[in-house]
Amino acid sequence: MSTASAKAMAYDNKGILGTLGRDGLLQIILIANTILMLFPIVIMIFSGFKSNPEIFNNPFAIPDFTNLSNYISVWTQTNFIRYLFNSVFVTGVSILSILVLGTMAAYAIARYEFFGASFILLFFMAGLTLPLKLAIIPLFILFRDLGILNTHWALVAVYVAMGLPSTVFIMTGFIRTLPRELEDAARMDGASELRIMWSVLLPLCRPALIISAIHNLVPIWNDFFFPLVFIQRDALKTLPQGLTAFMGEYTTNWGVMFAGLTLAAAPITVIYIILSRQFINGMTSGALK
Amino acid sequence: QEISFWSWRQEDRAQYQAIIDAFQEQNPGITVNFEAFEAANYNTILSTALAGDSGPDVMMVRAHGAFETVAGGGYLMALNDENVPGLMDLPEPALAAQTLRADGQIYAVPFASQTMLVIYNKDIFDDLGLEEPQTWDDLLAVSEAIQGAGLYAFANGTAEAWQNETIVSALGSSIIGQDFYEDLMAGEADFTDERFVAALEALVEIKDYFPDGFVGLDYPSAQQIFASGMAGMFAGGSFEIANFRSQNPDLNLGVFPAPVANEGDQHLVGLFFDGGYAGNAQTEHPEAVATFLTYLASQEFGQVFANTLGNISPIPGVVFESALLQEISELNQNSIPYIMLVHFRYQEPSGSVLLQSEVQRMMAGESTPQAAAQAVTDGIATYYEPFQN
Amino acid sequence: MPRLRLTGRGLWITALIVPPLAVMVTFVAYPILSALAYAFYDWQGLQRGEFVGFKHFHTVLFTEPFASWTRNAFINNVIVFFSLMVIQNGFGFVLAYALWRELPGAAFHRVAVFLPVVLSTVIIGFLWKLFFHPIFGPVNQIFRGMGLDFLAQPWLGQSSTALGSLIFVNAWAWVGFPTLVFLAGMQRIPTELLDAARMETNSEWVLIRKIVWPLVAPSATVVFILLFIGSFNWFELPYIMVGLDGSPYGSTDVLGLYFYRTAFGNQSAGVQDFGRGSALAVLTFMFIAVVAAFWTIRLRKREIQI
Amino acid sequence: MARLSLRNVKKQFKDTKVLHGIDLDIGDREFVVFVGPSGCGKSTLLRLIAGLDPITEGQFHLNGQLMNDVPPSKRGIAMVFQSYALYPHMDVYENMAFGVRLMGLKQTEIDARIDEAANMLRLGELLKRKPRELSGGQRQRVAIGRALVRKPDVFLLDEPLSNLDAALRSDVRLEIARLHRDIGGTMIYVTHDQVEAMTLADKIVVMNLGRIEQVGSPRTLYETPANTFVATFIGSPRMTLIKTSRDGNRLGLEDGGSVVIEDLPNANANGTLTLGVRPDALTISRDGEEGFAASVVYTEYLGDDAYVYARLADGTLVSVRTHPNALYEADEKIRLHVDAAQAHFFDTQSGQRLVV
Amino acid sequence: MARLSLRNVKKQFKDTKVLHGIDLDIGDREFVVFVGPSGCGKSTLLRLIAGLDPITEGQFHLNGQLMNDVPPSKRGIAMVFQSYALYPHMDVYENMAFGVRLMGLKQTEIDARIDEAANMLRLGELLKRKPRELSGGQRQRVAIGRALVRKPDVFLLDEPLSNLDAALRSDVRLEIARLHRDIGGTMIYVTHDQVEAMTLADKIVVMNLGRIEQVGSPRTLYETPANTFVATFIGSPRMTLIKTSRDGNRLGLEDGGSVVIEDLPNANANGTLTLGVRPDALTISRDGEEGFAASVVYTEYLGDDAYVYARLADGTLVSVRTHPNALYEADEKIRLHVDAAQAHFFDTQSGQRLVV
Ligand SMILES: Nc1ncnc2c1ncn2[C@@H]1O[C@H](COP(=O)(O)OP(=O)(O)OP(=O)(O)O)[C@@H](O)[C@H]1O
Ligand SMILES: Nc1ncnc2c1ncn2[C@@H]1O[C@H](COP(=O)(O)OP(=O)(O)OP(=O)(O)O)[C@@H](O)[C@H]1O
Ligand SMILES: [Mg+2]
Ligand SMILES: [Mg+2]
Repeated sequence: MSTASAKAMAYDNKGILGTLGRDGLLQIILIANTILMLFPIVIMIFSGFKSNPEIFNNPFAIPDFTNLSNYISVWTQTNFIRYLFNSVFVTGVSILSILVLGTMAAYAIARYEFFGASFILLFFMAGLTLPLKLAIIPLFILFRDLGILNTHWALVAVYVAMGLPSTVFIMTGFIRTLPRELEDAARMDGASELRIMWSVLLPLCRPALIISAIHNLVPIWNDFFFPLVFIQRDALKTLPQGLTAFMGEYTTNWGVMFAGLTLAAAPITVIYIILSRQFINGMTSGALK
Repeated sequence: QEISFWSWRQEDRAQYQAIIDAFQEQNPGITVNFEAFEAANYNTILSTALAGDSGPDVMMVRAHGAFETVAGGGYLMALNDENVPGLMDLPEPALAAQTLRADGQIYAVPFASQTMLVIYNKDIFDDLGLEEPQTWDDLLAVSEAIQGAGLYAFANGTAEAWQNETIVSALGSSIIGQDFYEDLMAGEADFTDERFVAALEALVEIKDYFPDGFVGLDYPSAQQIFASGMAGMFAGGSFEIANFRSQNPDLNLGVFPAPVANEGDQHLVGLFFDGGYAGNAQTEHPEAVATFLTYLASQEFGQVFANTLGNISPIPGVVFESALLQEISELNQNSIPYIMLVHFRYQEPSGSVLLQSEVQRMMAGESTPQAAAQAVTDGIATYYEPFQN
Repeated sequence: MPRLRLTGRGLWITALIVPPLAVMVTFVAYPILSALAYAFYDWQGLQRGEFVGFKHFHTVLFTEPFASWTRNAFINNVIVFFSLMVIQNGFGFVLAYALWRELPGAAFHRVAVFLPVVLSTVIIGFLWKLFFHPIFGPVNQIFRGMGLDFLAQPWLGQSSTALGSLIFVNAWAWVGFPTLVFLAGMQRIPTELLDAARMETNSEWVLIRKIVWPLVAPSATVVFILLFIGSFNWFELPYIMVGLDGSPYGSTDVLGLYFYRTAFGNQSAGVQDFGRGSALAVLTFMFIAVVAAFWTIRLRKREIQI
Repeated sequence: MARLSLRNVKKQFKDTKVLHGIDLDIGDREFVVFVGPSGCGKSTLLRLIAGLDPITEGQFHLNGQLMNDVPPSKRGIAMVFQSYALYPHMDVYENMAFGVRLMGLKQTEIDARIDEAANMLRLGELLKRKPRELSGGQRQRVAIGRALVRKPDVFLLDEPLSNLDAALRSDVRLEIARLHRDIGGTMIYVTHDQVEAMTLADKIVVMNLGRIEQVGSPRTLYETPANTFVATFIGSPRMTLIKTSRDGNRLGLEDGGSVVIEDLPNANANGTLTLGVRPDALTISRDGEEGFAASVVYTEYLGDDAYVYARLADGTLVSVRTHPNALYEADEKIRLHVDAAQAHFFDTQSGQRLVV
Repeated sequence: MARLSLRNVKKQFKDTKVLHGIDLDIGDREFVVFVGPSGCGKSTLLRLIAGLDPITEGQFHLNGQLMNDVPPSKRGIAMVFQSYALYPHMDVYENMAFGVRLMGLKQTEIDARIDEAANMLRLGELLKRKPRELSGGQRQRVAIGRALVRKPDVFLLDEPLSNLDAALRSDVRLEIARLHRDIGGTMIYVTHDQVEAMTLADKIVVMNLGRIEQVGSPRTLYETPANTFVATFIGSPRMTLIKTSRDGNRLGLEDGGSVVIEDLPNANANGTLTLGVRPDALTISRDGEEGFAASVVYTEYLGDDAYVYARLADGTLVSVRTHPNALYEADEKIRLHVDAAQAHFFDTQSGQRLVV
């Protein structure tokens, strides 16, 4: 069966919804919701430009955007650039590893009927339900023994472990929807299995890869618990951790805190907005099922 | 020799660095690396690190019950006059706070005592022509006057559980009284005793002078309200002072102990020890650690500590530059311990947890002082034999 | 009949599956299993003591006051789950339905509705904590500004509103997720199917109830299960907004906070008990795993091939 | 009783005009088939009649009542979709009951109707199955059953057989014909498939580019197509159009031979004429000077028949039906003769039929 | 040069046996078509030949070399898939270049080959397009082009036309026939479609339930089907099987008339005989006592032909080809006569053909 594309639906609006009035109601719901969604975020950004009294007395006022003192104090009094770099590095390496490992596992599970494929899938699924925080002490001991405590690799290891289950879940579902004939065609063309994965499968998985990436990007970029425990050297701290520490010294200066929060949120928000098209299309086109 | 030193005092990073610099100058060859962590997660980080045998060489540990978790695992270096000369000169209650009850060994150099009392804004008092209240009635009158002037009498909120315990001690110590404390220790009274209940009743009376919605007011906001001069008083601990000062250096602060119920009763403050500096039993540089700990037990350090960090050092002979600290240290002469922290944080359910949530409930108007006292007593009675009858 | 090609293929599968499995075993299975094993030992501070079997389980389940704390936390989790199920997923469905209509600006609304999902819980928590501030908070300021003073409440400070406020914030932050999943489900409904239904009924309500919802519901399995897991692992949001103690007086206490407090202590509890904490974690995990597995299987069965 | 009448019906989606003014009358109990190339607007027209899309301009009357603004469910029209559009979450019984329940019928009446439809369509065994547990043909029957139980005046069917395989298709085709005879409603049927159109229709509507090219019985369309579009569209293999130059009664191709036909249309007495010949209208001879010269491209053996494809001098590919045993080699030179009785003539410019 | 030989080839998936011992020889440059009902194992056999699935038992030789363990890409075989399986992320050029690049050819050689294929298939304009920007027929051509450039000895095509619409299908069918003539490789072609099988094949392989029923030229299969399965499978409308009781030269139906046929097979001198008649083998008379009695069910008018469907006394539905102008009413009583030359005889029990 063909699926209803959003476009085609558009022509049916009036028919299905009947009166314009009902569309109007839905439109109002949407607008109200969007305001509710964006308002707090706008306030957060605004507050970064304000001093405490301004925040408390005029929380909604448009600030003086030239007043960058809060941002400047975040910038100058922390290793912001360093933290940012660390975060980018840790997140980047983690996401990359998650995607590579996740695709490998998903491909094996989805394509080969080997013994225990579904058992292995279940094993990955179990990881979804487990709070890894619980295992902080054994993890710590493990990393100590591996000699990667106080390095970014400890974080990468945890993040990869955290991200794999959902990635395998998403990717397995997606790969199962891809026609096998494509791989057969490549096999006939003389491509090796590795080649098939690289040249045929990966490009096709792009929507699912993007979804998995964003899906993991958010918690990994935002995490501050694991770095707290595994990273003690200031030069290795990640952005949320570095900023949380910094905010510990400014507990009562909301302006500075919001400047920090805004700066911490900015990279991922910008990435989301840039990729939102592909991400939302990917999600709604059934790459996630 | 490099040793690491962990602390939960992120806000004191600069001061500690200065202290460490001074120490390194005196002891060339020893490098101390200071790391500070968010206080709320310090426990988790330290426990994990110690359990993973990767703890720091020197660390701040909490006192009393929380101290025992760390010390009980055998992770800390036992301290005595030999490895830390001068340790035994510290006052007995301070050392007791860092002693593991199981083996009677001291495991940390205590660094500060904290006093629970009322801090007030002198300027507001002066403007309104108010005096430090002596009795509970005085306090009500003063509060009324401040509120009448359009300010908050107290800045306190009770949204965070632990704030509820602080107000009991800061406002109620004199009502609770030395007698009750002694009876309690002797096992002859429990918290349903009317002297303790009276203190809770007093709190119910005074909550009308807390800000609107104080049940939803968190600690930093409460501090802020006081620091910004919107409130006349703050029931809290001596540890607040540094914070107030840094938020508003112009603030003119005064302190007074908890008011008494009847004129002539003894004024008391609540007292406890904050924590100590401990060495790691498994450190690779025990001598360096001992050297550093010795320094942290020295009067020289105590003096710097008191002056730059604005804390009350228990080290004998320390004099306080700040008149306010000097005043507090004098108030400490008449004190009862901050009871729950000092005596009932060794087992679950801890007295603090019970008291905090019961007072929070009471302050929200959903429970009575009697019921609160009863619940606290019952909770502690699950493991504390003197209450079990 | 062993064949060269088969072994070659076997090798290839092995090469694919082993590295990810190794990661999972090393960094998930092994640490979690060791952590779960803690529940069966006594602890002297941070040092593992002797094996005590199910003692800790007994304590958290049957010894007062721990039992009532456990019960209280569990009930709060249940409340959180059901409220989010209704509010978050229910509103998500409405939003998805509205977005499905492709009204003008839908593309923008779609991006907006998902935006909070990408923000960290830390940011969201801080943000809304400020918003709910009893004195300066914009929420109360708005109410006061509208003359609705009685609505200006210390939202996070009273037992009657605290949990509800947290649930609201959670729904605010996450509603985009069910919305998009539902939207995907709706877009997957063939146009002809809707046309067929429109030939038989003129009522929008019948259409939603009898056609759209039943067809979207199966694709919501993921949403339901993830919400379930998320609700019973709830930690970060309450931790940031109301602290580790489930303030006020346990009305926002949930298993996640309770576990963390027990295992790692907090400033007031003093005592850290990995044994009892791990017992709580084991129970939580078992509960989640059993229910989630059972539920997944049941819902999957209902799944409909369109 | 159901008479449909469309008057100057137009449809426009945003900027694209899809139907340019359709006038059509459909009588009671008629079986009307819409055919036409893909994208010509067949489905669109059907959807306008169903009420699924609004009519941009013009009127649609059903039994004399203006239907333009009546919602689909109130028109007394049922529709069977190409993909069947069965509700996947309901079993066969519920699929059929859904519509009649909404009509507010009593349970006994509902059961009676479903029973009747199930008997007629041999669905009795399947009532408790879900659509995914049915074969293509069974799904098709359920889709028809769902329309039946509503006892509509008009049935619309949009390419209902296109998802079935060839064998099944001819079975279901027969079944639809029988059904129309038995229940006697008005049926409007859209298809791509010639055979379906020819065998089922009382009346075929040939559409092209949003316009109606011709309306008529299968035989009318086959024997007297109104223009070259209809001529080539109906019949398989399709009619060959040969552009000839006319000289009296002789129609010739440059360097390609010629044929003499006694009765030629008067129009274009001298000049050009497009000759239309179906595979049956041609005969082959291996020698002689009469007839069009052609060279064999290819022979298709089909058992009962064979078709010879041959190329004329001007490059036109002609198909000729021959006896299956006749063998022609590729590149063999042959002569093609036209059976005048079966020849069609069209104006070369306008493509309109020229009457003799 | 490509000769394929399969010897007792079996295939088993887990517990299901799909092919039960296939023996087949295919000569160089032959065009072989596999037909058979859905699920009979056509695709499976093709995949075994391609090497995409391993052979469970038996041998497959290509030009005398055992291929069982040779990987697909080393067999010199190219395959065109039903869904085309074009790489959606590569443009037409890259789709075609992918395989030859992997063969390690030089860029100039690659370009030359793609040029050649593109010319042959008229793809020149489309080289920079992505598959999703192509029509069905164009995609089909690219899929063939991708196979072509590898210059394989053997082409395998699995239902290559089934995704195209009817009109396009007959065009592409002609194109494939031409291609086979031009490039001259061995082609193995799987289809459901009779017309494709009959028109394209040098040799048709009829499969059923994992076994080969008959191998032969289209004419052989049509004129001398080995058994009732092949007889009814080949030819459209299908051959009618009439179970008659035999009395000397007379074949009769109980209460249903009879026919006399001079030359009957010797087997079953007395007893039963299954008579097979295609629509062409029957003629209709409106009265008389000879012939099978039948009653008309329905007439299908198809323009050049008409088919009369009639029911015999035993309920068998018979189709008869008649002149398009002949008109028979439903329920009219008629008599059916058999053209002995076109009749087929089968053993009623075994279904095997009986030779006269
Ligand atoms: N919702 C729509 N918006 C814009 N154009 C449309 C829409 N629906 C159909 N069209 C256009 O209208 C024309 C007619 O479409 P329609 O579906 O009626 O064709 P059809 O004759 O049914 O074709 P087919 O035989 O392929 O089903 C097409 O060109 C199509 O692109
Ligand atoms: N991977 C497999 N595992 C199990 N059974 C299979 C597998 N592939 C095919 N089969 C079974 O083998 C039989 C033959 O399948 P095959 O695809 O060869 O049929 P086919 O003749 O090509 O049918 P169609 O004409 O429908 O394409 C079918 O019954 C099918 O269910
Ligand atoms: Mg259509
Ligand atoms: Mg097949």
